[in-house]
Amino acid sequence: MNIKKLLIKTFTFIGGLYFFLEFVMPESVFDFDKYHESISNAFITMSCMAVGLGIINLMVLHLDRIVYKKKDYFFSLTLLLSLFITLVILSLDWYQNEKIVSKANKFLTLSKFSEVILDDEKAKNSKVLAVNIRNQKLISELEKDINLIDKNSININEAKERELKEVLERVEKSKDNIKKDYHSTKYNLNLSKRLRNLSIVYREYLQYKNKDSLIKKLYLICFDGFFNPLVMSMFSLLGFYVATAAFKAFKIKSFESFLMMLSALIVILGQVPFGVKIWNGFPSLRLWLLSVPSTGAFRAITLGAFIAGLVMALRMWFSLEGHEKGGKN
Amino acid sequence: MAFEHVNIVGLILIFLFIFIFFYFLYKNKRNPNLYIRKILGIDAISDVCDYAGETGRPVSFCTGLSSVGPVLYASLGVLSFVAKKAGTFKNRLLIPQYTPEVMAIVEESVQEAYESINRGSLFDKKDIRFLSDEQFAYASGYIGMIKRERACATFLFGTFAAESLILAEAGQEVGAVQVGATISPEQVAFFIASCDYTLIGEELFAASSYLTRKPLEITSIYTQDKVKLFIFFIIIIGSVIATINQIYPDLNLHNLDYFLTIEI
Amino acid sequence: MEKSYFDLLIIIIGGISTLAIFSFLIKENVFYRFFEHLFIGISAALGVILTFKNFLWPKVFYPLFGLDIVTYPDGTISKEYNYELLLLIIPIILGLFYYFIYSKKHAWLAKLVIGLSLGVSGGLAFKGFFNQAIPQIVSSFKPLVVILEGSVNYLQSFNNIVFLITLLSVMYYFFFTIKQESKVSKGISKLGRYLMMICFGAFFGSTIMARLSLLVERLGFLMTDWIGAIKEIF
Amino acid sequence: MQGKTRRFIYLFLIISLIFPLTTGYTLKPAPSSSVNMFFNKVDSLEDTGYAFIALDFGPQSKAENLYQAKVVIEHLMRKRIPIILFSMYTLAEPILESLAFEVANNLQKEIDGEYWEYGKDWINLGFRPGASLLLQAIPKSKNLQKLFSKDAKGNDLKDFPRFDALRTINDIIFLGQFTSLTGVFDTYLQFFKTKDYRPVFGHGCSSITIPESHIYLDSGQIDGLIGGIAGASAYEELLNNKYDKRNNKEASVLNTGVGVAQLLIVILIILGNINFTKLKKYLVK
Repeated sequence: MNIKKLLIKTFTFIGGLYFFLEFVMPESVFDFDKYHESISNAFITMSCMAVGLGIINLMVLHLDRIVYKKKDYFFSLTLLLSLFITLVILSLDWYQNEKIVSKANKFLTLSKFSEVILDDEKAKNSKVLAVNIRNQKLISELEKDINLIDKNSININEAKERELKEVLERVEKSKDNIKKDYHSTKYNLNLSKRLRNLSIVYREYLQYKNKDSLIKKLYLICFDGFFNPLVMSMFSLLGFYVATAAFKAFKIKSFESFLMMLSALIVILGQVPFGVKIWNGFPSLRLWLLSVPSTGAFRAITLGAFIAGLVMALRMWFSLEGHEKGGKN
Repeated sequence: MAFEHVNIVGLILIFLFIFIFFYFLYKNKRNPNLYIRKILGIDAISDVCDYAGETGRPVSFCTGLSSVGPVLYASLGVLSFVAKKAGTFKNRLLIPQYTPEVMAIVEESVQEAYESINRGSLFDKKDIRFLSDEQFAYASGYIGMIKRERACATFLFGTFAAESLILAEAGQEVGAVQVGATISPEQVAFFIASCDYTLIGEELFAASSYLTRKPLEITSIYTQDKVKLFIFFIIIIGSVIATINQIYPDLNLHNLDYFLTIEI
Repeated sequence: MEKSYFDLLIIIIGGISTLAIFSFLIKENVFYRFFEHLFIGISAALGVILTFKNFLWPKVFYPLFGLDIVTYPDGTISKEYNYELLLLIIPIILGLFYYFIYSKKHAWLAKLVIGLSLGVSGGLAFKGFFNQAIPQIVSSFKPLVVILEGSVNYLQSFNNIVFLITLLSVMYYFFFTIKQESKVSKGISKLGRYLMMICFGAFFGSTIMARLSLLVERLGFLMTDWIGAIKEIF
Repeated sequence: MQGKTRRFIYLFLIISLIFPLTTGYTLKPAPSSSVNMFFNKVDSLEDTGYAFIALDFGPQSKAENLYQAKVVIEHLMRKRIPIILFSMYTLAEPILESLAFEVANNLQKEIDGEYWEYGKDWINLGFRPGASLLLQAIPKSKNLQKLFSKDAKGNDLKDFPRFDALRTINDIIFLGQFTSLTGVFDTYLQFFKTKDYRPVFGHGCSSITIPESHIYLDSGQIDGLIGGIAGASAYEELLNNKYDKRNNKEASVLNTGVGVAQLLIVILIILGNINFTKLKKYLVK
């Protein structure tokens, strides 16, 4: 057993060592920055992979309730159904968006290709085909893709359509320039810029047309109908609980709770219309209380927590656990 | 003032800090009964567990929105203590979870706590429930669970945000004895209002040390205090320098932060 | 902006969801339980999809499978496959180790990965401390006497003194290992506790207005939008 | 605390919040110096440039920020100062689209014969991903029209003659930024200025972030501050005084509800203490 425990401890130590050295070592000694971004990404990937654990835990708990018809199994059914349906809606919505992006990115590829032709010609790159053949292939592919855009459905009244129409015309113009003379790359850079612009505009156009598709409607019902109102209603429960908590908390049991109640009253009177009628100094006293002493006290608490956190981090790094792992007390 | 890397002064401070920690660890190993002042909130933790033992109703331990980090690690210390107590008194221990990765760590730590008092059989994986990784869906699931299971004691240890008052008031409504501990000052105000006992800021870190009183734990508290004492005097010196700079502006002494930015 | 039937439907569902949550205040009931489980189901699905859509797919699997390499019409490809990406397989496999927590025999593999992530966050804490705590310490160096154009600014000096007294006394209150027997030290730590309580009370009072505004907005939504939508449909 | 007292408190709370909503009864809001500064700054603006309004808030803090933005936009529209709407926050998109239309409709109902139209009185740049990069580019840009290039609907800015003179940050005479996320506010503080020019900067914040925002008011980095729903109601009061035909008291109704509810809480606190001490006296006797 202790080989496994040793391996766990070394893994923990190495994980901590890398980030410790990255911070402590000056760049001159060892340039971490080159790898830092990919290593941080690696650790984020690792923790993201754990996302399935949550779903498995939910499934195990609620399927068990449904199968054995335990108490509240109907609600477990609701949970799993809403989980499954939302997964389907979100995946379809994601897939639909990916399809649009890939349709629009066709022009992005051609835009890059047009630039590559120009760069290869400048660099006198011999390993590639002659410029005229590549330009011909570029133009034939471009014509195929443009025909795919069902031009007849573009009616001019919408701003998005008008924009798409204009960009298409500009692309056609620079396309014809190249068609005049495939050998020259004079217009390639111009075509490349216009094609990149076309890919952006076309994507926005497709997304705009997709706005009232069935999946988008289901997405809106799911989020604007259920999810957002539920979030905001839970958040607004605080309005009720703040009142009951105030009633309970500001019962004077000791000098401390008296002080707490007094400062709460001052602040409340400083922010309500009738407070000013009693004494117009309340708002400024409220502001003073909230900005001078409060920042001092809150900073002392957070500083203490940072220091304690640093000590605990040191223990985590060296796997010095007092409690669970080794703790056989 | 952002630190991508640290200069020589910072380096010395870090190694000084690590040295102090291991020095106290070595010293505490020999005479473990060192003075730690009484902290009222922490003594309550074992009393609450005993009370839960009598009522026999479920106990709930919530790590809030904590992600993997020192706060979670400190909360695990208290969770392990509570799990052992729940094991001995045969209370059900409900642990609602917010992040999948934290759930894995919690599961492992609770299982070992049960096994360490050879109550492994009592450990029920289904009581460690993943609710949601969205703040208010988690709060909605938590208050529903607490009300339905009629928990008699709730522990709220870790990182909390605006939803802290919802969790605390729900426990209060069901008549549970509550111990709340968090490091964000804004939420402490709400815990004081709704919980029976509240641990403020670093008292959360001291809790696991205070409960187990093992040399390693005592060392953490001692190192914590020594570093804080150091910073306590740094702030006094820094303010004195700032005052001198005000009275004799032409002197314009470098304040202490200058040493952290000089490049040698 | 005339609201279509679809918008009215969404408002009505929104109103029902709001009432379901508010019904918890009366008592935990079936209506609330249904929407609670619905809420958890939707947010669990959202969590998984967002993790894939915003990170795992674009940053990990998409480049790993070389889907971002495009073949041009003349057969040439946009860029060579960067073999260093294969290193990404290591964190993916390590990430899968988490799922070994369910097996009795191989649970130690999960502990391996858990240990690794604990170690990482331990190592990161030093950088976190320097970037978070030190700026706060430095900004606490406040002069006790503030002089503005030759004359003492009493208000600012008084504020700085109060700030420092609060900061230091609250810090003093949180010393665990210093024997606080002497009258002076008892006095300072008691002062720290009292000042802390004043600040918690003040903060509590100031949040009441924000929380009530949220509630009044929700009630306003129910009274105007929701009832309006119902009237329009029926 | 037994269930009964709890439910009484909830009931009283709902009544005190709904009462102004149904009856339209409003209390005069507490005057606030920072709101007066904001109002006077906007009132003294001439039609010599553009107003840049950033709505960086979503459904969760709409309760306070929306009404602040509404009254400021109305004030700018009355003064015929062209408005550029923008947001760094994706959830703000529906608000960006509908808010200005709502204000325009109210104004047109109040003053017949005058019209406010999209493209003439305001344009909406919509939500921009990587917005902090865009913000950093604004002070340096020589041609903001090219930098923004299109509005949220895809129309080219060149199609709007009224916004043709938009070149550098000096053409932006007023920046109104509404949010409850402190990090977002700092970005505007840092970037929305050049060495020798800063537009008039008015900030709208939630009641929790009032103390932090006040620091920037005292240091002169911002010229006006609207705090929470109380601030929006105070601004609305100033508008009602200046324009007598206007009597829309939307923000004040909400503020009254919140004010009455807080009065209820003050009474609860006092009540809570009284029966406690009465209990003690009873036990002592």
